[in-house]
Order: sequence, then structure tokens, then C-alpha cells
Amino acid sequence: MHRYRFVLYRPLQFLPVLLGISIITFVLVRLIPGDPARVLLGSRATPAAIANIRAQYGLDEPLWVQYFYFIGNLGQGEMGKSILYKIDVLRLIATRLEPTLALVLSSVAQSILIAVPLAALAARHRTRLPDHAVRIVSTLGIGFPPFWLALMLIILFSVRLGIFPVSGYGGSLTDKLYHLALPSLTVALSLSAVLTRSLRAAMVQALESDVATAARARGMPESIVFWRHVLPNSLVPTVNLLAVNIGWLIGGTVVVESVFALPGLGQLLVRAIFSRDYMVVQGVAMVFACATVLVNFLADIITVALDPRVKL
Amino acid sequence: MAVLGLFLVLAVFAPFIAPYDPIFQDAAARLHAPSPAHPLGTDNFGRDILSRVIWGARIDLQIAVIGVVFPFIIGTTLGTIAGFFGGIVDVIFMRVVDVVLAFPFLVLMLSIIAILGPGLGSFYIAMALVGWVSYARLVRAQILVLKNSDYAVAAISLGFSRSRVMFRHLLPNAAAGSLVFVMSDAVLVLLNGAAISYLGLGVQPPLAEWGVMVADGQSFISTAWWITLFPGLSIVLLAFGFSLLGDALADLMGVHE
Amino acid sequence: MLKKWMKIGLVTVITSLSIGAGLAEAAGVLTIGRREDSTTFDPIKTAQNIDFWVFSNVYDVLVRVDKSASKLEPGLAESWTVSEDGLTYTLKLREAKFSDGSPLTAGDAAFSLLRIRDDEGSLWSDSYKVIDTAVASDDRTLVIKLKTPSAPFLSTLAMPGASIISQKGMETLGPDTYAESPVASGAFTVKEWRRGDRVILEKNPNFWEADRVKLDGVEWISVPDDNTRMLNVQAGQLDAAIFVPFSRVAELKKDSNLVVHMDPSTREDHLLINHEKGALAKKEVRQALDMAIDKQAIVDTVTFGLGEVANSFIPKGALYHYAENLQRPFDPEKAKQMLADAGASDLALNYVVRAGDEIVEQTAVLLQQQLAKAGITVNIQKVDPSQEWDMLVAGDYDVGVNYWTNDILDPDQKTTFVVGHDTNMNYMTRYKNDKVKDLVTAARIEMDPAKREAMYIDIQKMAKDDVHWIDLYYSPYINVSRSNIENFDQNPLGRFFLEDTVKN
Amino acid sequence: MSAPLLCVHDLTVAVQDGAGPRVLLDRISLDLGAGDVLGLVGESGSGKSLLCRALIRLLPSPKLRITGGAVFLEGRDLVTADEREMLKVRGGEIGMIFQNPTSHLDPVMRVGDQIAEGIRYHQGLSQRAARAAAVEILAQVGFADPNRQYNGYPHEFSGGMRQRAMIGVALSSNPKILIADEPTTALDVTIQAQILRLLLDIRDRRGLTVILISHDLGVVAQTCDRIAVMRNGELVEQGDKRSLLAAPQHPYTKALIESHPSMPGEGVATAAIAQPAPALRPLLEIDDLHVRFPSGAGLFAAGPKTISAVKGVSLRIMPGETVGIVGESGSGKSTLARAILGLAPLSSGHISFDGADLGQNRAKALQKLRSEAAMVFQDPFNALNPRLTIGEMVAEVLRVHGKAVADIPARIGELLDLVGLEREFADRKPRSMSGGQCQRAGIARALAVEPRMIIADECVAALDVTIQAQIIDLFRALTARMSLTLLFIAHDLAIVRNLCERVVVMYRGEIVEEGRCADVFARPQHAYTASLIRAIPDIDPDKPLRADLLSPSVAETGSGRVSDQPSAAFNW
Repeated sequence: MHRYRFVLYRPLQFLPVLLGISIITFVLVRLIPGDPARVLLGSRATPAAIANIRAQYGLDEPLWVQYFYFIGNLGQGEMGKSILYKIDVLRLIATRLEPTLALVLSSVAQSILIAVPLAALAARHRTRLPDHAVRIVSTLGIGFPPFWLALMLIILFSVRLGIFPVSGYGGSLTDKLYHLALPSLTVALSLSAVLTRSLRAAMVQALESDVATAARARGMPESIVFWRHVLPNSLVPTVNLLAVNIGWLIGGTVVVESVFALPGLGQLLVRAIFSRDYMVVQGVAMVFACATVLVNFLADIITVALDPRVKL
Repeated sequence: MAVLGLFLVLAVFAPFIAPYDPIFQDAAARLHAPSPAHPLGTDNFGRDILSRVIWGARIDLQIAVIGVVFPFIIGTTLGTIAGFFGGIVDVIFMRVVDVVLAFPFLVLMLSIIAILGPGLGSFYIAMALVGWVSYARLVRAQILVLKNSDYAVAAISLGFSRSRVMFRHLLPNAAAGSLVFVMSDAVLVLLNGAAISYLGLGVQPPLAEWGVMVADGQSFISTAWWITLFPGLSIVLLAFGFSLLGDALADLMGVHE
Repeated sequence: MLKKWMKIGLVTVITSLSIGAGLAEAAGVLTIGRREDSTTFDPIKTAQNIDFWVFSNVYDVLVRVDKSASKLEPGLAESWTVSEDGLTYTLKLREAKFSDGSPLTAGDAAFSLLRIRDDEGSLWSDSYKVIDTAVASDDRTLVIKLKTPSAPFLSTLAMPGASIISQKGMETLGPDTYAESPVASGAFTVKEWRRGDRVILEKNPNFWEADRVKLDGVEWISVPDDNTRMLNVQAGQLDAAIFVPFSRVAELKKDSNLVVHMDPSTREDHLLINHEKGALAKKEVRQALDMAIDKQAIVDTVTFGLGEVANSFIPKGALYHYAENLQRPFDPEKAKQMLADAGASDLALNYVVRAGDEIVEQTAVLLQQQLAKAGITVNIQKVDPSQEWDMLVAGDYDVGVNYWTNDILDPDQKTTFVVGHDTNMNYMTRYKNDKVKDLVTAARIEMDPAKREAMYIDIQKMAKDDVHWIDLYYSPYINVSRSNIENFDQNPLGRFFLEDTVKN
Repeated sequence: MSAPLLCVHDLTVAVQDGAGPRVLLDRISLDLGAGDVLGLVGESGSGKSLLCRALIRLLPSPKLRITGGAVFLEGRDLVTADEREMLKVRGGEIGMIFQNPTSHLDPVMRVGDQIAEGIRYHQGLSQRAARAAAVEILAQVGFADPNRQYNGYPHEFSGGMRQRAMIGVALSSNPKILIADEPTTALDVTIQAQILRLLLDIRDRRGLTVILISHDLGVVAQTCDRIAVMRNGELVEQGDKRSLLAAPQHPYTKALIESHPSMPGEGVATAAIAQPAPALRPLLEIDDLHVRFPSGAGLFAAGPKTISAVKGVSLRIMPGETVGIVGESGSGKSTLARAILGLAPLSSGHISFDGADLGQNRAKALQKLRSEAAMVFQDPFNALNPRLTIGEMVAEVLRVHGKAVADIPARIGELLDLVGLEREFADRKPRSMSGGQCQRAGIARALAVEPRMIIADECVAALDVTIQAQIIDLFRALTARMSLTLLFIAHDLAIVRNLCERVVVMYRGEIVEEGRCADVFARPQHAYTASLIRAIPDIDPDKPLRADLLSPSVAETGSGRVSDQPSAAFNW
């Protein structure tokens, strides 16, 4: 089982990456002009009040001191306190993590449900009508601005047909899934377009590969050739593409969260950036980074599981 | 190709094709539906949508092109160097890549825009800071294979300098895949631009840019659908054009995604 | 095999459809959509309307502002007296309880007032520094002594920041917990707060005016996207939504299921001018600017005719608004002439625009074209909101649009901030006029309403003459509700009177 | 010959593309009796593989179509059989073994499962029974520990074992006819001999009928009963092995037989005589050379691991000498070549070229090497930059080596003449050229530096025999004309014997034997050399092939991965 040995030592490689991210975020956020104290106080701000807030949150200390506080806190599993929300950043993130996570997961699930059959359909009828249709639809699908797509879906499914809620995030599990249907469809429509294209290309290649020829030459019917040889061999590049996209999704759901009023991390992040809520920006950035790193790690494990040739 | 060509013509000849000044406000013609005078209607300032869509082609083509050119140049160069030299250079390079990949794109994008102010310049810089990674990874992987190819060994054995081998022999062959990726990346850049517009951080008004037009027209989506529809369609079509060009390039160069 | 996948997909869709059918809302719960979620329930630690408007439902104050914002009326204090010298306020509190059933005493009131003055987390301490002592002489009597006389003092007691909180509650729960699940003194209690999503309020049976409250509860739901928020009400999934964009009013009005409320507000949109920037230091140049701007066109285009051209920084309907104040006519030719006379004919302005605010951006686009007619070049510089503040504070701008809504009934707060040479450089305009400054100070301690009004009229006239900034337009609060909702009212200071709201 | 099992009658395949139909297989007719072994020979592109694919109607592209003729398998016409029928025929009655087991075995499926798959499908056995049967087959095809090796993945096995697995997969559905399409081309000679032996064993044990496709007449001569020769889609000649080899009718067949390297060519004798006068000092001196590559040492791997590719090699080469280095894949011969040119790291030992020591004064030695030595590579396509025309490529070399710009075009012309390419090739890109043409271009590039020494690394291995012969002739002519020193690396002993004066035999990174060609091949001193020589399939059927199962190179019955060329990323 030594092929999976990387599972043990890979996490150590995450540390420098996360450290790098913490530094970059820290510096980047403080490079942004604007002052959290002033944002908090709004138009009625007075210099005394501003200085008071800055002192409370340690913003008057030198940058490197602030960074060491941040790292020190991180070491103790804390991320400081939100200036805007006045609670622990970690707690704040915990309350907002689930919708984003759920959105990403259900989007990915929907994308796979859409992409695999479509890609299979296209690849097996290569250069014929279904293929052209799938290619055109998936090529077009990539180009839609998500917020516009989201609005159209709401108008169609929620206002006209009334089958899905307009927005929001439910209470119970089923209610949540129900509320997530449209948001994840929005994401899935563009994500599945990307996946379909990649998967189709891989499948076309695999269908023409020597492996498929060999299977046909020993009399395997096309369905076995496809499901047992072509599909497993086409999954690896798609898994990696999916991982990259999930990484991108984790940090990029803000538009969908905003249109569908999902109380997720994306919205929190945008509001935190706009109000210069440093601790929250840092915290969310770290969480996103960890999630991305984890997803890639997971993708590596899946790749190793799917393709015995791969060694990491 | 025809799609891209059409947009290119629109962009180049915008001043001659567009029936109106794209920023001229006609208070008497606010929110007019498509009509012979305004074939695609007018927006809430009475500006002609057709003219704005035509002028927008300039901006959006520029976004798509500049948004990928710098990442492409930076990425392929760094990827080539890292792949070619390997060793510690490569190790450091890969860690940097890891950091950039794991870094939340949104944080970077919004921070850069906040630091430099909204506008195309900040957008390009943000795209370049993040976008190079994909190219670098693609090229590096190719270089790792190609540098052991016989023609690379041949070039070295013939006494060619490293930079000649890297940039004249290896890079052109390694960049084929990246060139195809450029096309899909251009689509992503366009969409990122649109997302930034949605957050209100798009190009400076009153510049006509499709993403901003769609975002601004949202308020009128149920009363004046034409404001969002046509620029939106333009984005989709331009993206479509790039994707097709990418497919064609892939076929031409025998590259598999 | 393909078909199998299709089937799975179909089944998934159908199941999710059937789940949705079971969605029902409690009958007496009002759901309101708004742009953002609350940030805290600690009244002293926020300056945001988004928080204040919920505080008014959860906490009561000693003195309230009435629905039309024309006068103060009793709140937790059923009556009050002011000493001759205007320094001592004696308030008689009514029998009331907190939501946990404990009695609400004058001690709690004193605690609340001293906390907003002294707590290091308080954003409002400056406004309450005027309080010298606040003492509960008995459970029902609160005696406040001021350091100096202050005409607006009673009004500041009505501000949501001065909400009455439970001293015992604060001490046992601690400020962090209190800020999340407070002990309420108002019509509703916080039942649940799903951060980023919604605040769920429940009727407070211990509220002294509980009989007045018809709703079982209220949910303030965050729906950031304007379109989505409106669609929610149109689809009947929300009872009401606030922050209706001007552009949506005509369409919403057509829907017979909906009622569009346009409640008078104290919102005034204005163009800030940096008096320290070159030619802008000249009064004539500023006056020319004023004349080069067609405010009616802004009202028509940006507010879709729903606003009203403004003529003073004290908004229409607010205390001491001067209706006859000067309104310079739109005359680009004359403006051009005046600029030429002042030696500023090739004026170029750096116009700072707050990104993400549709109204501000639209105004900028419109003003750019209008000022061009008077030969003024406008460079629009869009920046993110926090940075805009920085630039305004640093004086790194020529002009920029902003707006103000009043927190308190009395005009003193805004007047001081805007023309009273307060520490914020007269709201970043760097406007200097000592006569105005002295008058503002004098008006603050003038206890005779008639004299005060005359003083404020003078201030408005002088400010207009100096063009400290350019008043653009007043606009109403626009909210929408389903037609089965009654008495969904907002007063000009923004308070929602949900204790009167009925859901049929 | 027994009653025909398979009758191919006027089988014609055409391609339908833009230019209209083109015939790729032209009225092929053959008969195959039960138990026969038919050898199908021809060069690449002659249509041998296509014919076999046509038999089971598995044409490589939908644009290809069988346009005429019939294939009768025990009386049924497969050309007109329906698709369901064909599913039973493929695998069930006609099994196929492919040239490249690495690409034809499913990389993500266990080897045993791939065999069991056919068993389950064709024989309808349960999972457990199929597994047992698969283990049985694995044992039959020479897996030492079939129960364990059932669970191995293809990449975990050596090339030879993969080909055995491939045979196992073909046997899994118990076919009557086995088509082996170049089953040993990718393998070393000793392994080739074993695989051929295995095929014959299985044929005998199961009474199979075999069609063996090969470009190597020797392989066919050693294994088949009958031989059919194909060229350009036509069957030019067929007949009994001995009579065909003894008295070929068709000129092409004659050419094939003549160019077969196992025939002692007249060149050997002449080359041996035309020995250059002994020079004062060697051009190349190698002393106790070691080359080690780091291998897969992870962060937590126990200690730094290395692979020794070259272990203590010492060698002297005189100016003007033609030296062959032979050995199987992994023997270190290519690494040695690269080390000589400064392209692989020296771990220890000395290499000095014309007095310049690569270890001590690397820069100077490299400079000398780069201008006085050049390399010719195995894969002619991969050795040329696909983006440059031949002219650009050669011109670049000339420019870098300081040739005046004005003289370059003329020099390109001369070089092309020298390697026997038309001058118009200067404007062609590799993609539009044949393998032989590319190899000539590669040689022209090597000659452009006006080298004193050329190292040719397996430079004919990828070429058809007739082209091989041409390139060998070219080398012979060049060395004679330009007094070049040639280091010729090959796994094919016959070619070395034909071309070189001296031969060096490498095995596992060491030189096991070295000497004059004639002596070594006539009287090999080392057992390994002997086994190598014996494993060469001779075109004379009466010099039987011997697969030495005990030969030291054949320690590959385990499943341990035999490392091929160390693909280590050496950093320049």
C-alpha cells in the first residue's frame, strides 16, 4: 500500500503553503486603503472614536507585531475577533460555512449527474447529431454570466412555475436541499459544461484507444467496453479538472450566494473586504485555502485510487 | 472564427458602425424598446444599446485578449524555466504555484481592485497574478517530458545554449497545449469580468462594457429586458467564438485537453 | 445504462419537488427582506441603520419619536421634567418588564445611558459626553444631570443606540452573549439569529405595550440582491421587502397583490465639494456648479420622479426645514459665464464615485453630461466604499455624491456635522464659515423653539449662499408589502412600527 | 495441410475520405488450416495489421470499409455476419495479441480481471470460477505466482510479462485462431525468443491456429509453417516456409530476404580488412565510469536511493574505429552514450575525449565534444524538432557553430547530398517525411558540426528492414569517406555484426565482453553474449531459435518492475 504513503507526509507540505497564504493575505488586506474603524463608525465618525476602535483591535500596533499576534492566535486555534460582527472569527465562519459547503457539494453532484451522461452520449455518437448538440450546448453553457443565469432560473422556476423557492437557505436537511436546487443548478450548468467538454474529449480518446480495441477484439460488447474500460480510463483528467474547479468554486460562489441570498462564506468575505474587517478576511481566506488544499489532496487520493500507475 | 471576426470588425470600426455616440444620453428616449430608431432599444439614460454593444466589443475583446496575454507570457516563461532547470528552482516554483492555487481568487481580485481602484488595469493585474499558474503548470509538465526528448538532447549535444534550447526548441513545442487553453481561459476572464461588474467593481462609467451593461440593466430585467439581453448575448457569443477557436486550434495542433 | 442515469436524475428532481410542497409559514409571522443581515444586538456597538431598525423592535427607549417624526412622545419614560437651567432632567419611568420577566427599573436606564457614554466599545460616547451623571433616585425615577445645557438632548434619548438594556442581564450574560441573544425591552425578543441569513423575532409577552402587538413574530431576512428580494415578494415568499429600487416602483405598483409604501424620509442626497481644491475655494465657482446641475433631471432619471428637488441640508419634513430657501435655477450658460468670470472656465473635476451603489453611479453619469454643458470636464473615479471614505477624509477628491439620514429628531446632530466645524472638517467639505459655526453652537443651547427655528433658518440661508455642498434631492423610503399586510409603516428616522403591523 | 479453418477470399478494404475511395487491401486470398501457423510479413504500411483487423471486422476507423470479398470461418462468412454474431467470433473464435501490450492492456484494471472478463463473458462462468480459470491461464502463460500476480496491474510487470498477460487475455475466451500482431517487436531478443517459444507451446497444447504478423523474416522463419508476404496492400507471395525462403518468386520477397541482417553480409569481411592504421592515442578514453541516478527518494523514504545505470565501464576507442555496443534494454548502453557526450552526470570515473577530461575540466571538454562529436537518435521523429524545417534545423546548427551566414545554404545542400536526401527536403518539416528520411536528416544534422565522432543510439531500431539496410549502408559509406569514428549502439546483434569492427557487450551496466566482431560472434566468451546470439531468430529455419530460460537476463518471472531506461530527469 505504499502508493498511498503520500497521505501521511503530504499534509506536511501544506504548512508552507498555508504560511505563505497567511502572509500574503495579511499583507494584501492591509495594503488596501481604508480603515475598518472608520467603516464601522460610518459618517458620524470622530477622530477620538476611531483611535479608540483601532486600539481595541490592535490596529495601532506595527504590522509585524499584528502578524505575530495573528499567527500566535492561529497556533491556539483562534483567528481573532471580527470588527464588524464583534464575535470570534472562527465562530463566525462556523456559522457561515455550511451553506457554502452544501452549495459546492450539491453543485458538484449535479454537475457530475449532468456531465457524465452527456459526455458519454456525445463521445459514443461522435461527429453525429447528439455530439454536435452536446458540444454546442456545453460551449454555450460556459459563456453565461452566472448572475444572469441565476435570475432567469428564478424567474422561470420560482416566479412563473412556483416549484422552487426564490432564495434563502432552509432549516431542515430536506428544506436545505430544496433551497439549494436552483443555486446549485446555476453553478452546475456552467461547471457541467466544462466537465462535459473535458470528459467527452477523454472518452473519445479512450474509445479509440488500444485498450478499447483490445477489448473489442476479445468480443466485449460496446457497453462493457464503455463502462469497464473507457469510463475508468477517462476519469482521471476530469477528476483533476474538477478539483481545480472546486477550488475555484469554493472561493467564487459569492455571486450565486448573493443572488440566492445564501448565508455563506462568499457573502461574508465580500462584506468583510468592503468593510475592511481584516480578521474576517484573513480567516475566510485561510479557510478557503485549507479547503482548496484539501480538495486537491482528495483529488490526488482519488487519482491514485483510479489509476494504479500514478505514484505521488 | 466568423463570430470572432465579426466582433473584431465591430471593435475596429465601432466609430463608423455605431449609429449613436455610446455615452450620449437622450432624456427623451429613456427605456425605449427596440424600434427602427434604436434597433436594440435604449437604456435608462436614453443611450442607444446597439451603439453601446458595438463599442463594448472594443472593451471586451481587449479584456479577453489582455486578460490572457500576460498570464500566458509570464506562465509559459516561468513554467519553462522551472521545468527545464528542475531541482531547487522547481521545488520553489511548485510551492509558489501551490500557494497561488490555494489562494482564494476572490480575495486577491477584490484586494487588488481595492488597492488600485476599480478599472481594467487592476483587473488585468489581478488576472495576471493568478492566471499565470495554469499556463506555468501546463508548460512545466510538457517541458519535463520534452526536455528528455531526443531533439532536446540533440540540441544540447550540438552545443546550443540553454536559453536557445529552452525558448527556441522546447517552449514552442510545449506551448501548444497552453495556446489551446488560452481560448478557454479567455472565456473565464470574460466571465470574471462580468462577476466583478456584478459586484459593482467593473469598468469606470460611462464606458460601455457588456458585463457592466448586464449588471446595470438588472434592475430593469422585467421591464426592459433588452438592456441586459443583448450585451449578455454578446458575452455568450464571444465566449462561444473563443471556445470554437480553441477547439479548432486543438484539432490543428493535435492537442488533447 | 444511459437511461438509468436519466432516471436517477429525474427521480432526484421529483423528490426535491415534493419536499418543497411542505413549506408553510406561521400565520402571524411577518417576513421582511432587506439587503444585509444584522451585525449585533449590542445597541452601543453599531452605527448602521440595518441594526438600528431592528433595535427599535427589540428594545424600547425612554423617549420615542412619533410616526411622522414631528415630535417626541413618551416611551419607557411616561413623563419628564427639565430644570430651569436646562441641566437636570427628571424622568418618570412606567411599570415595565424585560423579556425575561424581570422588572425594568430606573437603574437599568441609568446603566444603559452611562454605558453608551463610557463603554470602550461604544461608538456613540461623544454624543453622550454631555451627560454628567445619571442616577436612579428610586426604581421609577431617573435623574440626569448635564454638563452644559443641550436643546437636542431629549432627542438623543430617542436614538436606538440609547436603547434600554437589562443591567442584570448584561452582567450575567456578558456583552458577547447579550449581543447575540439579548434581554429585550421592546415589542419582540430575538428567538433565533441565523447569522448572515435572518433574525427571527418573537412577540415579547412581557412588553409593557404587549396588547398593541398583533404579530406573533417577525423575520428579518437578508436578501442582498435587489432583484431577488423583489421577486420574493412578488412570488409571495416574503411578506415585505425594504430598499425597493426606484426603478422597480412602477412595475411593483401594477401588481394588485402588492402595496408599495413611500414613506417620507430624512434622506437627502447631496454633492460634496472639496473647498480646498483650487478654484472650488471660490464661492462663485461653487455657485456656478450649483447652477450647472439640473436637479429635476436627476429626480426624473435616477429616482424615476419619486424624489423631490432639495433646497436645504435640513430635509423637508424634518424639524426646522426652511421651505423658502434659495433654489438656484438650472442655467448652464450662466454657469459657464460665472466660471469664466471667476477665471475657472476650463474647470476639470475629479468625481469620486462609490462602487456598487447604483444610484450614486447613475447620478455621476448624469452629472458628467450636465456639467459638460457648462464646459466642466468631469473625470469619474469609481472606488470601493471604504476607500471612498478614506479619500474624502484625506481631501483627495473634488466632488462626490453622498447621502445622510437623520438618527435623531433634532437638526443639531446633522447641522453640527455638516456646517458646525465639527472635527470631521464639516463632513469632509473643508467648509469654513465662523459665523455659521457660532450660530450652530448657539442654537444647540437655545431652549426657546421659536428662537431656535429662526437661527436654523439663518444657518440654512448662509450655507446655501456659501454652497457648502450642493443639495440634490430628497427621496422617500420605499418598501413593498403583500396586500394582506396592514400598517407596515416607517417613520422618517427609519423606525418600523411593527407593533402596529397586522398580517391578515 | 488440413481442411481449411479460415478461408479469406478476395478480401478488399477501401478508405473513403475526401479524395474518394482508395484501396488499402487489394483482393487478399488465403487459406488457413486448423493447427497451421501462418507468418504474415511485410513492412510497415503493407497492410498486415489491417488484414487481421478486417478478419474480425474491427477496422481502425469508420472511414474504412470492406468493399468486397469474403472471410469464411468454418463455413460462415464473417463479412456478412451480424454484429451479435461477431461479438462471439471476436475473442471467442479468433483471439488477438497486439504488438504493444503496454497500451493494449487496460492500465487501471488488474491483469487477472482482464483475463477473467473474457472468461465470464464468453463462457458465462461465475466470478469465482472465472477467477480460478484466469489463474490457470496465468500459470499457463508463464506467471510463476499466478494467484498473487492476478492482482497486479499491467504497469507492475516487465514488458515480457505484459506480453504474456496479453496472450493470457487472448486465450481467456478460448479461441480457435490466435492472431499475433508483431507480438515481440517491442521486446529484447532473449524475451522475444521466450515469447515465441510460449506461443508455439500454447499452439501445441491447445491445438490453436496462429497467424503471426511480423516485419522480421527471422521470427517468421523460426516459428511458422507457411509464410505470406504483403506489400502495399497486396499479398505478393505465399507458400510453404522452406520453399518460399529457398526460392522466393517475387522480387520484393527476394529483397526482404537479402536485407535480413542475419545473413552474413559481404561488408563484414571488407570492413575487417580495411582496418585503419593504429593511432597514437585513443580518441575516447573511459575509465571506471559510474553513472547513478537518484530514484524516487521521498521525504520519508529510507535513505537516498540510487539506480546505478553504468557500473565501472572502461573503454578505449581509437580514431576511425567503428565500435558497436550491444545489450538489452536497461543494460546501460544509452546512458553510457549520453555520459560520453556530457548529457548524463558522471558519478565517478573518467571520460576523456581527445585528451579533454570531462570530469576535470568539464567546460572545456564539453566545448570540444559539442563541436567534434554528435549523436544520432533512435526515434527519427522524436529526434527532430517538429516545428522546424530540415533546412532551418541544419542552418541553426551551422550558425551556432560559427558558419558564415552566406555559406549556410550551400552547406545545407551539401549535407543533404551527403545523406542522400533531395535538396528540396530543406523546406520540409519532419511530419511530412518518412522515418528513413527523418533519420537521414538527423544524420545530416549530426554531420553539420563536422564531427570526428558520431554516436548512433539505436538509430535503426524503429525502421523497416529495407530502410535499416539503407541507413547501415549510409553509415558504412560515411565512415569510410570521412574517417569518422562511430559508436553504434544497438540491441540488434546482427546489425552490429554487419557494420562494426569491434563489439562491446553490456549487461546490467557492465561490459561483459568486448572484442573484434568476428571473434565475439563466432566464439562468445560470456554466457550472456552466447544467449544473446542464440536468441537471434535466424532466417534459416534450420538454425533453431533457442530461448534460454536460464539465461541470466531472464530473471523476470517475478512481478518486480524491471526498470527500463532510467528516465531520470537529469538537470542540465
